[in-house]
Amino acid sequence: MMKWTLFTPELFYVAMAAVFFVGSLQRRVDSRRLYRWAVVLAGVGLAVTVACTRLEGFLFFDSYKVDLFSQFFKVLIALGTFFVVLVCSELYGIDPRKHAEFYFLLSVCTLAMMMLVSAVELLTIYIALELSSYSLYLMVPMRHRADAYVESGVKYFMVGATASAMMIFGLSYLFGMTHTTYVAEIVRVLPHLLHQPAVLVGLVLTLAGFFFKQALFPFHVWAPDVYQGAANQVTTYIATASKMAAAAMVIRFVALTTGHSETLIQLLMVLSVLSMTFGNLVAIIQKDIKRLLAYSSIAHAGYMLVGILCMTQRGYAGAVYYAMAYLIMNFACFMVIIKVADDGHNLQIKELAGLHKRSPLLAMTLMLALFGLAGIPPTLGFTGKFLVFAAALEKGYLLLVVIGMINATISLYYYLIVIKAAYLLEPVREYPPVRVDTWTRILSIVLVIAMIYVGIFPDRFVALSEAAVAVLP
Amino acid sequence: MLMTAMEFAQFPVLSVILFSTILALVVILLIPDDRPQLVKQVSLGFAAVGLALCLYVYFAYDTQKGGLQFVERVLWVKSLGIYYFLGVDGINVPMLLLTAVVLFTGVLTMWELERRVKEYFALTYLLVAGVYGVFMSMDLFFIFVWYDVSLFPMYPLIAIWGGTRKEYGAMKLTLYLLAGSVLILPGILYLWAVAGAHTFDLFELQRMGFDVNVQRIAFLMLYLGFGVLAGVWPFHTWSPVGHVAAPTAVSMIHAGVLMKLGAYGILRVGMTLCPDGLVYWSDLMALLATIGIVYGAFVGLAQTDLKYVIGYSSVSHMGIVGLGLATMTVDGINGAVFQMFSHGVMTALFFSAVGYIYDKTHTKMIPELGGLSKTMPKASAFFIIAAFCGIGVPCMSSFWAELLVFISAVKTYPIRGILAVSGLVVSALFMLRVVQKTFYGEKNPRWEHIPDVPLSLASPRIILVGILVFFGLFPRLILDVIQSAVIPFVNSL
Amino acid sequence: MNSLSVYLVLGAVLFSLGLFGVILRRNLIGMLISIELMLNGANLNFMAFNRFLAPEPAVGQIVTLFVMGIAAAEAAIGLSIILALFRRLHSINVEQARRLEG
Amino acid sequence: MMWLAKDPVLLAASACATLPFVSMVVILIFTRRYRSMSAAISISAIAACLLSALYLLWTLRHAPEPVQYQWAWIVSNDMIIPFGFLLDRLSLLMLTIVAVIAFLVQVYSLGYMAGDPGFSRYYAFQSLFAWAMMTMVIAPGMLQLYIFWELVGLASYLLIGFYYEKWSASQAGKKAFVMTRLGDIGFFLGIIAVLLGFGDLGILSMNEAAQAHRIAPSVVTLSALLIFCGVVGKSAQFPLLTWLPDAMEGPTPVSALLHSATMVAAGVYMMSRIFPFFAASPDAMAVTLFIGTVTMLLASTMAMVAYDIKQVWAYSTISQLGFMVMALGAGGYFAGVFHLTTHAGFKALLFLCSGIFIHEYHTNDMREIGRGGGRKLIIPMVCMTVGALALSGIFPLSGFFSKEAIMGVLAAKPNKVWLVAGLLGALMTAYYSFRLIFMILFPRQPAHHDAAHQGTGHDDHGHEAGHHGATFWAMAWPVMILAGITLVLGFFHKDLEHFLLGAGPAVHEAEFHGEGAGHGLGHYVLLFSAVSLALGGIVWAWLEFGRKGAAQEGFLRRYPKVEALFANRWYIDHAYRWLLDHLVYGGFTNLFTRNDRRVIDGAIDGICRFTVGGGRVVSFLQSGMVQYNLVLMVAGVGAVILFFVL
Repeated sequence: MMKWTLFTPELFYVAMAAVFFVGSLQRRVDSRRLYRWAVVLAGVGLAVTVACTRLEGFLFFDSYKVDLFSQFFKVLIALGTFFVVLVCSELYGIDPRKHAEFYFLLSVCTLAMMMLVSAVELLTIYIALELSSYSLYLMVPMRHRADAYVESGVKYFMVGATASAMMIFGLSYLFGMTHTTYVAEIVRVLPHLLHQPAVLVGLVLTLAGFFFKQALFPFHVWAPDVYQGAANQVTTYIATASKMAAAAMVIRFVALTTGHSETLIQLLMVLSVLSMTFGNLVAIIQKDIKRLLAYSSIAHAGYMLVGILCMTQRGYAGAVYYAMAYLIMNFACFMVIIKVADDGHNLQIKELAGLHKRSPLLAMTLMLALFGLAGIPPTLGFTGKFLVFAAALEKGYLLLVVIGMINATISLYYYLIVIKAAYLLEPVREYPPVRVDTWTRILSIVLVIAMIYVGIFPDRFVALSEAAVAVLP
Repeated sequence: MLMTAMEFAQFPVLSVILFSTILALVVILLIPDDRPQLVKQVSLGFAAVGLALCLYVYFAYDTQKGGLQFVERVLWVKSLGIYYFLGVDGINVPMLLLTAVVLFTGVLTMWELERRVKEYFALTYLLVAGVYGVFMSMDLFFIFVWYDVSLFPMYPLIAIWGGTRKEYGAMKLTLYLLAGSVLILPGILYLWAVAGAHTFDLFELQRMGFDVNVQRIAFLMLYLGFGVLAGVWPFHTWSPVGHVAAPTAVSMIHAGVLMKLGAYGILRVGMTLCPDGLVYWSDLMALLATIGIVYGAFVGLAQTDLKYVIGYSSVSHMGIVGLGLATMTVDGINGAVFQMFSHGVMTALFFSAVGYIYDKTHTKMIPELGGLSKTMPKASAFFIIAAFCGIGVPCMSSFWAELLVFISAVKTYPIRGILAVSGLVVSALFMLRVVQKTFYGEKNPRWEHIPDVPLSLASPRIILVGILVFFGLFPRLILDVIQSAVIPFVNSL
Repeated sequence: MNSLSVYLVLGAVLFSLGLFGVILRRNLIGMLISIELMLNGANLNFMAFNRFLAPEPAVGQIVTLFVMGIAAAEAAIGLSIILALFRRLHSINVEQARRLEG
Repeated sequence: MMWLAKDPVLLAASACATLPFVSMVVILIFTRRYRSMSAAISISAIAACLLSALYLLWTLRHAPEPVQYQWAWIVSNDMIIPFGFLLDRLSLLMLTIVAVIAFLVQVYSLGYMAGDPGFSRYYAFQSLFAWAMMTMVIAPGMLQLYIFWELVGLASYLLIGFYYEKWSASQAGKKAFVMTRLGDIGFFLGIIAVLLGFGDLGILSMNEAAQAHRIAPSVVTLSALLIFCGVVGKSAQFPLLTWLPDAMEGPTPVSALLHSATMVAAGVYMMSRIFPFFAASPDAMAVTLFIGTVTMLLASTMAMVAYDIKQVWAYSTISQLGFMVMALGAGGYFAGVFHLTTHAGFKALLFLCSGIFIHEYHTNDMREIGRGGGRKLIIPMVCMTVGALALSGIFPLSGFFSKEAIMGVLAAKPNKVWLVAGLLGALMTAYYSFRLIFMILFPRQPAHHDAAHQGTGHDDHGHEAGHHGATFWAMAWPVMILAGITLVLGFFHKDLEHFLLGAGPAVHEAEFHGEGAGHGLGHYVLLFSAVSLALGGIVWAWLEFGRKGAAQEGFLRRYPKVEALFANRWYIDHAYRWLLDHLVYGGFTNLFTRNDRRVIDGAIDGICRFTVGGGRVVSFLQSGMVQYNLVLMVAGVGAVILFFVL
């Protein structure tokens, strides 16, 4: 059974899920122990995933494609999961009795997203998508002592369910028109059918499902409430790991269309511009950091799309690099948030006041991460933007790039507001000094170094992402 | 531009200069918080090293041979064709010297800083690293990277240690300047893409040459983008606000060096890559520059805040730089580069003189001051000398620059040139007005107690004055270096 | 009367009814049901396409089966979430849940 | 430095061009505290310059060709700006004048400035001036001349504003600098015009090229007129003449050195320096002549009503400069230069004498001085009278000869208007100078005068004049020397003429006419009329101010309007003030400042506000009601579908 090795990472996460399922059956388990287990398992999972990077092949009647692209993203997802687990040491956001379930859902969701990355068949995609969404649906309302945010869970569910219903309906049309559920097949015949309204509707509805996952305007509606409403760790997970999956899916799907359809490109352009502008504009007026980051994530989805819509190798590579950069920077921000709001409440911007005294290291991490998100060199965020814009200009989308840059400037404004809070404002009331344990210290130092190093020496990573997208048709 | 074995073999002095600042940054960050004095000494040491190295480069630069020297070139990002490519020619050698001098004097000027010393000097070094990087790099990607690196430390520097309306000023300045890069980055990438998307090497791109229309678009973008930082007329309003808000040494570095980055960018990137675009837009450039010269002087007449006055004088003087560039003649560009240098030194002197006065009197408002010459003759003397330099008194380095620029300007754009020349009267009027209202007149009892600037604090200002007068008396020492690069540059236009 | 279009129209109608329901109903349960309707519209399409067009007869049915299963899970999850909400707000009216905005 | 030693001429020249600068630097940096040392340094420097100037004059007196040294100061592409020395007769003469008077004045200042807190600073600035002036005088090219011309202006600014705690002083300094700068703009543009039109700024080449008509006449006229603007500014010609009276705010020695003898004469010097160039353009000459005449007359009228002793001499300086410009404009190269020479002597003399009075009586008002008993100070009184006689052109004093030369040139003009103007000027000159002399000699106590003040006046005079201390003699010696010069200088005018014209710059033919007229019968008529007019002026002054029972009220008292007009400098200053307020401050500055705040900055801030507001508006899309969000989403889908269909 050589082929099953292709499936090793997923299998591992199944096992991990199983472990925590068992754990959740115990009457009362020590959350510290759970945490240690989780860290170990997630770490091993990351190792396993990395080990399987070079595998290639098809599974399940070719509905499941394992290649460098998918494995690369699986590594990113595993990394994200590992990060999230690392910052779960004080999981006050979640009722202590539900910790096991939380980890269980986390593993399931990771598994689902890994499958999503590899799925190349409509049904598989759909199932993987639903599986990941459901675990998220469940994780979001898990939040402990949060009457204010209880509604976010149901909102997320309603919107998500509607989106997935639309998607499956669209899929039905695609299936009907193309007589197949294999994406490759569909894409092969699609260009000839594009004139048929049914196909159009189907296609658009399907895309809607993907964009929903990636929180592109106007399918972003769930993002702000969920980011704000979910427990900090959950938000972190949604903002990092699940973003990776969405990005991978969109890239793969768009790559399959192999750049024939100009209209598709125009559509993507419009969407990316709208997302950037909307996200940045609304983010300006936010007070709650998590909500602010939600809007900024909408904007970043737009930037990522700029790379994707070039439909060139360089564009995809840029998008992949951007995704990786986004994972690291965004996680750095959330780590700081989690550590500062150690009782798991929602952090307001003004609560960061005087952070540079309370914990210089965290403050610096935050500043670098935010500058990275704003796309200021020499952080890796800048390199990401540079790559996608370069790709766009190679296709001659000058205006698009200018708009992107303007948006970057706008975004700088609200990032600077946060930095200002961390570095300039004197706290209105005395906040306790932030407790930063050794692990966090190490983690943030690692993150800082990563952000700078990858930003200054991008060559290897660019090459890596290019290799990853090389396997795309 | 491929490096010969000899060049490769030699000591990579440019990288050393560049990374000594980074090293300084790291070292400073490692010093414990309770040792501010040590921080100052360390940063002064690094500044001195940088100054020595820059002096070495300046004098080791072979004007006879000309061209690019001290070249270091390493492939950085293969797939995009980014090179780590350092080198100096006659245009940026003086700029490096300027940067080193201003940094050195700036560190000395902030010797009495108490608040958050460590962070201050660390950020300063980050800023300076960016400046060095821009001046040395011959690769568009790195030019842009260093450009941004040099910009964003301004935000904390102003917002933390600043003065009047510091947060407003900081935010305004940072966004304003980074808005400039909104046009720069697309411009650079545009050229890169048009050139076949395989190299950011300035000179390879130059050798490729671009279509006229491409050049027109790209040059406009680059000109406006860099122009924001160069204080080109309609985009100059950050300059007074920012300078007023910024602490002394930051104003020194910013007005003295950072504003030059803009002009340098126009010259190095815009004009080098888009000569035809330059030809197409030069009329506009000359017009804006002339407006800037006259306008800055007139607005300066109405200011009541010393730093506002200097800010507007900078607008006026950078207008001279722009005018020189717009003439596209050897004399004009010589003058422009020379003016960059001397204006840098001059403004640094201005701000450090004002800085001392502000530290002692805690006011920059001209009406409240007055009669300072009685209480602090030395401190006032520095400002007055700077003012003379600003007026364009001969045997001060800026006089030569203005002479060259105006001659070629009148030659190329008679009307605008004459207007610009007559701007000199107004600038004389407003400089002397400030000098008179601030330093002359009856002794002001409010400032009786203030001690005159002690030698230790005067030293940076003395250095600056010395440079101004030295290059004013022996202009060839710098002009020959400059034109060793400018003449071939103009011939290549 | 026995043509593909009829079923498609029916499916479309189901779908749109569901959509309108989701948008118009203020009652969470009602919204949930409407979503189920949408899914069923999709199912109907799959079956119809499968019946009339598809080369090999199995796919559509399989998809439908999967969707039904998923729909069931969805309903369960949805109900549980709504229940959680109800515990706190003592209401299943979506208008009660509009705190987070902007 | 060997080459220096090898060539004593060069050594001397470079001594003039460096020593004072060195002394300035040394004083400013090292010896600000040690007053006497500063003075010693400065005076020894200027003395050295004087010696080398005399040496140069002596060695090169027979040199057929001007000696020229040049080094490239800056080289920009094909433009070379040289630094060097041009030693021909004119420059040597001027160099000597400057050195002599500067030396005397610096010695004089030992007394005058004694005990002043800014003693060292004063000598530093004096050195700066000496350096700039002398280097300007021996400049071989127009650009070097312009550069040091500006530096001279700087020195003048610093010295006028020397008592900077006096507001009026700093005001006057600013005024002087800005007004001369106004003229210098023209000068600069003129130089550029030459550069563009001819390409060489060497004085000699310019002159001979202009003479040989190798420059387009239009270029010559244009550039000559522009350069003349510089003269107007520096030599306080109409309409830029009002800064000079204000410049009297400076210490009296400064007024003597800069604002009468040398600096203000720099304009005239520069003009005679490139005289052939001017001469090549009749139009320019005509303008010059006109301006000179107007200036001369205006200034004389102003002098007739002033009571401030220094003001009177200032106005007279302006009018004498007007005479010189007239002479040059009329083509009288030698006449102009000669009058420049003599005037330097006697005007310095006059100022220094007045300086002694002011120093003794602490007032500038001639009536006060008179009541104080000015006549009891014999030496200055006598010397001043000598100076006044020279000024009004009485035989056998130096002024007589130079004025005659000028009259001769004017007489040679076909249009006699100029001559008439000149004679009128001579009359007024005599009148106002002796008005001053008599007012001091024969003081009158006005009916309404508080005895107390008068008493004190007497006291401090007696007390002052009682002991003639070192300070007094330090001031007295230079005065007497100058008086001596004034007495004898006139008799050398033939030698001087040969010296200058023997091998000077090419001589304009008008010169010959002038001289031709100088030897006929007409010459004697002219001579007689001029002298008689001067005497008439003196008599007139005697009648009004001198004789017993004279009201000491000028006839102008009877025409208050006219007097007000003269006293207010023909309202020229008011015009400038108006322009400054309404055009510069009220107009451009105000406009631009508003534009800066409102339009430009307003636009920027507006954009920012708009952006934030936009965020607020857009955020309504994200409503709390989940179903509205769904609507948005569905609408998005619909839009996308439309997008595809269309």
